[in-house]
Amino acid sequence: MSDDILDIGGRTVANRLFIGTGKFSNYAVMNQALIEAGAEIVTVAVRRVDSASKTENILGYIPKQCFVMPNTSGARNAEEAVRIARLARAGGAGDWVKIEVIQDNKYLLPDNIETLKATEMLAKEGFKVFPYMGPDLSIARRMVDAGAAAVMPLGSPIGSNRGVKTRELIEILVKEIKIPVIVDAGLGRPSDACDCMELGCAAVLVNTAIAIAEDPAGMARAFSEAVKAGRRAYLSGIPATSPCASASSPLTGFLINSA
Amino acid sequence: MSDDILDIGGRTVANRLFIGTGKFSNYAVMNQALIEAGAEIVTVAVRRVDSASKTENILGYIPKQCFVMPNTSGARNAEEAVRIARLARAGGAGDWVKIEVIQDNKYLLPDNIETLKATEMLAKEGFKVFPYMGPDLSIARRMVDAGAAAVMPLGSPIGSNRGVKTRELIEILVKEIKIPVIVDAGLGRPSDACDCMELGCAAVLVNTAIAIAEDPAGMARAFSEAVKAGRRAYLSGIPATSPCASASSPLTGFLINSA
Amino acid sequence: MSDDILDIGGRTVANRLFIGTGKFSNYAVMNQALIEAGAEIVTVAVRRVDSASKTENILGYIPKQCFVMPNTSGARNAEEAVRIARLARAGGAGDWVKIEVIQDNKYLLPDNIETLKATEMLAKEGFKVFPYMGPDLSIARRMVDAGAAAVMPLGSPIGSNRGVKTRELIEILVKEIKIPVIVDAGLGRPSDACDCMELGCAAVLVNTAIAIAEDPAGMARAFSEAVKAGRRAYLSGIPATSPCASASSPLTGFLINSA
Amino acid sequence: MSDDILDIGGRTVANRLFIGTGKFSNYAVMNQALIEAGAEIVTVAVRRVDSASKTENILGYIPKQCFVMPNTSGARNAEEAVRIARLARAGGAGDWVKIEVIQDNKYLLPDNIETLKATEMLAKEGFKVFPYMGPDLSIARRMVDAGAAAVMPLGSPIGSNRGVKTRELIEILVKEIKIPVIVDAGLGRPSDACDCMELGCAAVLVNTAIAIAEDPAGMARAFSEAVKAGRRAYLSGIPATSPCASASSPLTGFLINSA
Amino acid sequence: MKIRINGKEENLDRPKNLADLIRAKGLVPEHVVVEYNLKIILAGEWAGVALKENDSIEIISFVGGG
Amino acid sequence: MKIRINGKEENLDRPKNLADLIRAKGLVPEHVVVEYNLKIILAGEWAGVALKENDSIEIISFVGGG
Amino acid sequence: MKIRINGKEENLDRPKNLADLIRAKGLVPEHVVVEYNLKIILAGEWAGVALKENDSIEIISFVGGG
Amino acid sequence: MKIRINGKEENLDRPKNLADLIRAKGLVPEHVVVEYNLKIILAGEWAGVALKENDSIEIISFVGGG
Repeated sequence: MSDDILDIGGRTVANRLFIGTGKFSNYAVMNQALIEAGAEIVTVAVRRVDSASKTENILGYIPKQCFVMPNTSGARNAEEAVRIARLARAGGAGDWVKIEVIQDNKYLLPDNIETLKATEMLAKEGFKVFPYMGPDLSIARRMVDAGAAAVMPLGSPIGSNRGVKTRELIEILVKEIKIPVIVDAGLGRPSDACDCMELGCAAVLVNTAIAIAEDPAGMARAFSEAVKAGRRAYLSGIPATSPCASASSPLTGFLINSA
Repeated sequence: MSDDILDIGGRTVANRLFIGTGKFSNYAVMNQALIEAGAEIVTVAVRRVDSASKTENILGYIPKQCFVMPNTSGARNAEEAVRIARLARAGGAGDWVKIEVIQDNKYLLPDNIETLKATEMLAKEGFKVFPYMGPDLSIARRMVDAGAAAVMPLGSPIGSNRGVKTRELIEILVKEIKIPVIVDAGLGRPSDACDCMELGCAAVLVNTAIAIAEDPAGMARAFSEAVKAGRRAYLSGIPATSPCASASSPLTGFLINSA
Repeated sequence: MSDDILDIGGRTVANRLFIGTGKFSNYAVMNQALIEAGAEIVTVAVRRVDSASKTENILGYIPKQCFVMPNTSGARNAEEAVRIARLARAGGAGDWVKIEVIQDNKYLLPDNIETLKATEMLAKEGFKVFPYMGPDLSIARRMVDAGAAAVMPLGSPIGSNRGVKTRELIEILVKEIKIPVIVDAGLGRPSDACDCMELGCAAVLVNTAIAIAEDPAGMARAFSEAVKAGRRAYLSGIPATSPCASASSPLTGFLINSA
Repeated sequence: MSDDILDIGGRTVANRLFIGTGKFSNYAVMNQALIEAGAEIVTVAVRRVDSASKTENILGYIPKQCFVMPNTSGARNAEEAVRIARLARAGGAGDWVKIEVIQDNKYLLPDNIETLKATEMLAKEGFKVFPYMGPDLSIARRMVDAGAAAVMPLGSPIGSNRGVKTRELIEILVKEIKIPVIVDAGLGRPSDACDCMELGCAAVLVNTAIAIAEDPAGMARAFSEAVKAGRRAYLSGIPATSPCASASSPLTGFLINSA
Repeated sequence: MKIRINGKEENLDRPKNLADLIRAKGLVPEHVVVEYNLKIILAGEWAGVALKENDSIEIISFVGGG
Repeated sequence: MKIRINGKEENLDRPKNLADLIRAKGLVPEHVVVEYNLKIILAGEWAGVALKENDSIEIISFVGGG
Repeated sequence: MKIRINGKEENLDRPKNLADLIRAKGLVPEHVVVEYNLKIILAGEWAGVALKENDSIEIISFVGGG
Repeated sequence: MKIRINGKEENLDRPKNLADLIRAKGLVPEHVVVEYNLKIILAGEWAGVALKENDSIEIISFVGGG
């Protein structure tokens, strides 16, 4: 597995755990978590500067080996997403962008149609586009046609830690979609991430479950190990399940007809 | 977590993935899997010698750093289990024994009452007893009283790879039972093992899912990583789930009231 | 509950089990099943006449009290769906239409974007439109704006009998969407249908699980009873779950401090 | 299904929903619920009279057509259970008895060993014994040998409304045990009860989910309908699930090669 | 005369037998079952069972239960 | 006269109009719907629609579907 | 001179151009991106963009996000 | 001399004791455990245990198991 490299968005990535940087209690804690996980891809958001509080620059706390993918959170339609993506690139963030277009404030579910539009527009501008989306096959096919670098279907609502509640649909995406499938949102425990990788997902993106753990650095590393484990299992050929039992010790009659 | 050592049966164990040695295509493959997983505790069975076939000695293929726990598979009642345990110890296997008493050939479900009896008898003889059992709180409490070193509730039928179908009951055991809870049987994928560890189990025992994988050594390592991940997550404080979403990017109005 | 009437598409419906007419071994068996279920709403498809085989007219086997909703199965885009809907109406089918736009032949998953377009076009022509769709909140909101009479999210792939694998997303639709939510596709057992109704769905549509049962009439009635049960439970206020037990018999010390 | 009669404990029972009488806000509400469900078998507990409060007699509120099965709740071992069973019979309750032996106050999980002992003793005294038990095959087999009239495995902890969390084990009991399997405890919604019946259980026992519903009479009827639905589905031959879709409308090329 | 009733010690003088006791407590005989020193006594025999020092009596009835 | 019916080319001489066509095919008028060159024609108007070279006709009916 | 900055109207006299503005707000140029009347202006060009009445300016930076 | 070995009756003349038997069967002493008439006999004592008519012997070893 040492040469199991993910070729994505014009880059090669060894660590298939992408990490979001929101909600950490502070940047030092975040920094530790990213280091502990050996993160290679991290997401950031873009916001208006609040000049009252001279907050520190988050980029200074992201380890050098990490590649930063800005998201377009805050966008409510394709145009806003495009505008945010351009600002982020102007800010030096490179050409990857995670599209987030959300109108729904309760479940933070993505707007697949506006997300698709933004993907089309940004891919044409040369961005490597990673759309966060509802797990829908017909939309995912259009994302491929639009030139997306990957699709990022949700596991469950952002920050809910509810796990992979859309497993059935994600499994179909993995089978049918030829670009990487990256489960994003809702993964609450390392076993959720491991499960996604076993299904054949290319990567997962985790933020809340790490950031709000009691020990974020420990949890980051746990997720990282679980992602490796799930990937390795996928590559090692997971055996089928069976309805009945099948002995792991020989069943031949020990002592059965003995004295 | 480097000092997260499991104190069990008079030994200290760092690797919480116990591995069964049945069903491997041959001993060399098994050996590789045990090495790849960094296994510390491995189970073996005891059987009548078939003098026709001069089979090799399995112990020669178990890495030196492993501690061997024989099981009593083949026993249909407490007396047979005791007899097998004694034979195994005479064979040089040390004082650990996993009790397996099974009459049911279809689901290979354990006989809790005979298993309890065997546990009582063997604990009195100085064995460290690890009873494989149905996930039952009242029996588990009696196992503690009988001097068991751990309880080993099943996740699903042996060799079925169906995962942790008894999760509800195992969670209760973990909360109520003060000796180590080790899920044994049915774990089909590393995410199952990870899930058990996140629940607070002390260890898991896996055999079939590793032995019959396409690449047993890869799968053994995957399980080992997943167990580490799950344990680390447990120690890092897994956050609660919530019914709704909770933004991981700041929700404050980016571009909302802008031009 | 005798006055629990579903007001939908300009009609009032008492039986919230909608039944599809495909896959029955013959029309007489279908007829029996519809009668046994007391069906009020049944779907049919529209197909080219095969003049070689003088097949009977399905409408003659649909009980008089049933209202027929044609679907647009076979359509691969909005335009075809519109064309089929018009043909069906010309054939005397009334103004209800279930939109089905599918390009995917393996999972038969709907194309949400084309389905939305068809819904907009047909609602403008005065149809009562029931779009079969992937369970997506942002699309469902647009369906409401487009004038849909209901939304019909899928439970799992058509004909798979896999049940409600999209439960998390359907629950959100029920909470957020103000028009009726009708789960369509994949319901394999009456308990699946019951579950949907308990969640607050307005109705369910079942076809395969009834048509290919050993006894379709019996299964039709079973689904009908389960839908009633689920609806009644929803109206009766389902109690919350709790992590621990709560005694149903008094716990106060019977015999506890007695002789 | 009109002649689908359950032959159990020397009686014939048409309604396979057994109802517990605890936790209702008052006896009049309970009475309504029993009537609305058409209950035939109801359980009661036995307790010391509190002479201070002249409480009414519960039996006066149980409809005449119901047969009363006392339980032995409050018993902590086999002897107490036997003593309670005898008192109940002396009180005129007939010869059915549900064994409940519980030491665990948090999860109210049964003590399988003491329950088995009580079953043996009471069956010898001519009782029809219905042991509430952990879902364990080896114990269930002994219950059969001991002369139990049925086995009553738990779905989840009493009063938790968590549903059938032991489904895997109950399914095995249904396949392997030749006396009726009645799921008792934890069923929270009619769909849970329906699911049990679809699996082939002979009956279910529900108390808390009905008693603490907003409208207990409505919920009682909902459970009753769901049990009928599940039983009918079981008898009608539930079709298998499939991993892919299977069209319910003909797939033959409508409009595909048309103008 | 000290008698244990339903686990509590009571000091009774008046009731001479089980029938008296049930009456004194205001209970409806058809609704209760009486266990006298671990032996069940049917209602028809209550009048014949004289109470004596240190008797242990359980008086039970049916209540709601699952 | 070549006419496309339900996606297949047919060579027809006899039927002069849609009503003839339906009759010739042995179909029950009440059970079918006819689309003539993408336009739906109701049964009452069939006799008035003369067939001509290269017409495209769809004749459809209801079948079982979910 | 009224200028809209990050959605809020501000009354500014001193800063003559974008470079002045960023300096006046005490911001680190490398940490922010400036959008001037919907057009992104790179830091090197800030000094050349003179502020005028009714300009609309967004000054943004990176923050934590998932 | 009839002896029951691992549940099967065998007719043996040559081996005089357990050590002979193990050798005759070509087994490696370190790899097997011997139960002689339900009593475990350690390898060091095999030579001292003479075989006799109707003895019941189990010879076991470790194999793969879960």
